[in-house]
Amino acid sequence: MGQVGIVLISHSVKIAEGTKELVQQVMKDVTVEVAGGTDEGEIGTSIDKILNAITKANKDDGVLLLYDIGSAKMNAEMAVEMTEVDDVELIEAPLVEGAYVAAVESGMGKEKHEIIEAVTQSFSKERD
Amino acid sequence: MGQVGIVLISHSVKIAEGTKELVQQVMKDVTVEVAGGTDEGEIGTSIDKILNAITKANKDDGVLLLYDIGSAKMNAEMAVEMTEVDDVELIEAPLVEGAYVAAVESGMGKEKHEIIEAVTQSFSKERD
Amino acid sequence: MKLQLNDIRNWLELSNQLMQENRSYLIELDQAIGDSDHGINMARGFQEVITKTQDQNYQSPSDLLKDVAMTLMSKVGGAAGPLYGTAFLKLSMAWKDKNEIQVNDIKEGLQAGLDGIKQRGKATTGEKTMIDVWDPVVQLFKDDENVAPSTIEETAKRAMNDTKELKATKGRASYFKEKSIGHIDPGSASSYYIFSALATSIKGA
Amino acid sequence: MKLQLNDIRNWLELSNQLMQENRSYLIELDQAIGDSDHGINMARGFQEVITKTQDQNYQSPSDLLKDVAMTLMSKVGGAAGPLYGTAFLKLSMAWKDKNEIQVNDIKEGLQAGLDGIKQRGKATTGEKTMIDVWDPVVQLFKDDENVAPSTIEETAKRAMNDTKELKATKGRASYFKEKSIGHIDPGSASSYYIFSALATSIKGA
Ligand SMILES: Nc1ncnc2c1ncn2[C@@H]1O[C@H](COP(=O)(O)OP(=O)(O)O)[C@@H](O)[C@H]1O
Ligand SMILES: Nc1ncnc2c1ncn2[C@@H]1O[C@H](COP(=O)(O)OP(=O)(O)O)[C@@H](O)[C@H]1O
Ligand SMILES: [Mg+2]
Ligand SMILES: [Mg+2]
Ligand SMILES: [Mg+2]
Ligand SMILES: [Mg+2]
Repeated sequence: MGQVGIVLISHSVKIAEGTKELVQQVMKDVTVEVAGGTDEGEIGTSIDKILNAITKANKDDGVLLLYDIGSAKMNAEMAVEMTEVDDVELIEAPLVEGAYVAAVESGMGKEKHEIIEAVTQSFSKERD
Repeated sequence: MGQVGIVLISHSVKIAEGTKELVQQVMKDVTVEVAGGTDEGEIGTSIDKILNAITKANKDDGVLLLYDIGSAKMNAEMAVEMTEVDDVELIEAPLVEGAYVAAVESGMGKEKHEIIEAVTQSFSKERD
Repeated sequence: MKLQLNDIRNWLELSNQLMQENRSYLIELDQAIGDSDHGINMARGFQEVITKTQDQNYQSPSDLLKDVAMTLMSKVGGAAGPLYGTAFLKLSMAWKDKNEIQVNDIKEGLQAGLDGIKQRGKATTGEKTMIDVWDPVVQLFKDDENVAPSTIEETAKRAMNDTKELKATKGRASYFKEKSIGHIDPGSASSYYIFSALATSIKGA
Repeated sequence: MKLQLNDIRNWLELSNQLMQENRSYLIELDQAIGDSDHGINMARGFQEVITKTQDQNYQSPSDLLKDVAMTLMSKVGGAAGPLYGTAFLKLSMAWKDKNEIQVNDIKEGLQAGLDGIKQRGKATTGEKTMIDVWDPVVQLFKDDENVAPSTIEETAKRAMNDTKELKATKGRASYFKEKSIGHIDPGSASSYYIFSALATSIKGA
């Protein structure tokens, strides 16, 4: 169960960790790794942290990356190109809310493309 | 500058605090208050924390509430009905990403309805 | 039959007892389709209700229930907090200035509570929430104000069990979509305990 | 004119000097329309470039620049990290297996760097980013490969100043919309320093 790994990329260590806690409360067995803040733990993103998180999140059924604002995306894309893990993909969705949906889907044993579809769908419609 | 106060309601203390740090780095003078976690600091929301944050965020030009998932919204709505601060409104937007836009707008001295419009607009269109 | 202040206190105490006894069971239910905290939330919330109200003097059931509502709101946390808080607040408002609660008042009070939950949760019947227990219980009183306590208990219990077959479309369980089917809704279970306690205190009144 | 390994080292050292000297100024620029870290990012990143490369033996400018790219990517942080990282990586690739960099190589290398930035940032000219400095400099080499170093410096400087009038539509500054007008883009300023340093090292080559 929950073989698609999830990486949370945030400018903030706290946002990444808090989001992990939030989703792990519901989905204990899903692999969720964090890449929050710069190497120094300050506000920003770190390609090395992202690459490490991808490696750790890889359980052979693919890895999904969620990111917060701005440059997090560029670093995430960079990491996708550089990592040796294949089958890594970015999801375009709000970090916290998207991670929640992704984790539930992964926990239900869904495949990567199904998870992407479910997450993307959740945020194309109005939030209720 | 930045008289519309912002309240960040999250199930997680860390998400709320991290988001505050993220936006305050850019907008130092905007009032941003957090209501993260339960009274015990666990995952959940607390109406008392929300009510306190609204009171502290009120600088007489209105207060905007952003929330993360599920029941946070119910508690936020409850708080809007119960608070003595008038001119409090919920924004329907992703917490982290929405807070960033809201803070920049508030920092530019925009009025509450303008901020709501800007935030809402940012998330009706695709993220690039 | 009429309920007085001490019957309402009795209702609350029995409810609290059931929440404490079934804490683990509610956690288990919420683990399957939620975040595993419903038992913690309800046990904490009702314990606080008793602690807060037991040594207070109240003028009427309505006064007591207002404190109950505020306590549930701020102490339960999660979705159940604002939902039960709203329900008890509506009950308190429906029974305002009444010292003796007649069967007709129960009917109207529970109807107001149900409406409050629906409004707060933006939900309706069949979405696999506590509404699916409140709704048939209210219907029971509408059909026959003098319904037997045992029937209230049985109806609530059956309604709780029936949530098993439903697909959740509100609350955290809705994220599980089809996979939410086959599990009892935690909030429906806690609502069953509340109505079971109510039935017992009606019987004793 | 041709650039050899030590001229490239010279370019990097001059760039680093300018980043250190203008650290506060870059912070100030980023404070107005960003998150105040561009000076910190660039000063840290280029310092690391020097630390990392100074005692290493490289076969060619391309080898050196590959390390520069990786260091900038991982040490600059923020948007400028992947952007400058990509630019220097493209430069390294364009100059692969060349020990002497001719004017034509400079032109092609900078063009590749510019294309890399545009691709990485999904941005184009006129969006108030570093592209607005890279673009006219590349154009200069295209118009006349043997452009005078002073002209490179002047063009980059003018281009940097011209970003003042632009409205940002990419990066953090874009959140400020109209209010981004009237401020020099921080990344354009750091790009100006890089080209200014390049001009100096071309002159000395
Ligand atoms: N929108 C809603 N409308 C009505 N009832 C709801 C709604 N959302 C959740 N519930 C009820 O609340 C229960 C969950 O309560 P709880 O576990 O305390 O909250 P949370 O899901 O925030 O952890 C559900 O089992 C359901 O009965
Ligand atoms: N999408 C983009 N395309 C090209 N350049 C960009 C883009 N986004 C930002 N920039 C450049 O990066 C600079 C900001 O760098 P920096 O402050 O280090 O990053 P951050 O904005 O993440 O804090 C901007 O001034 C701009 O020149
Ligand atoms: Mg729960
Ligand atoms: Mg909960
Ligand atoms: Mg910056
Ligand atoms: Mg930054």
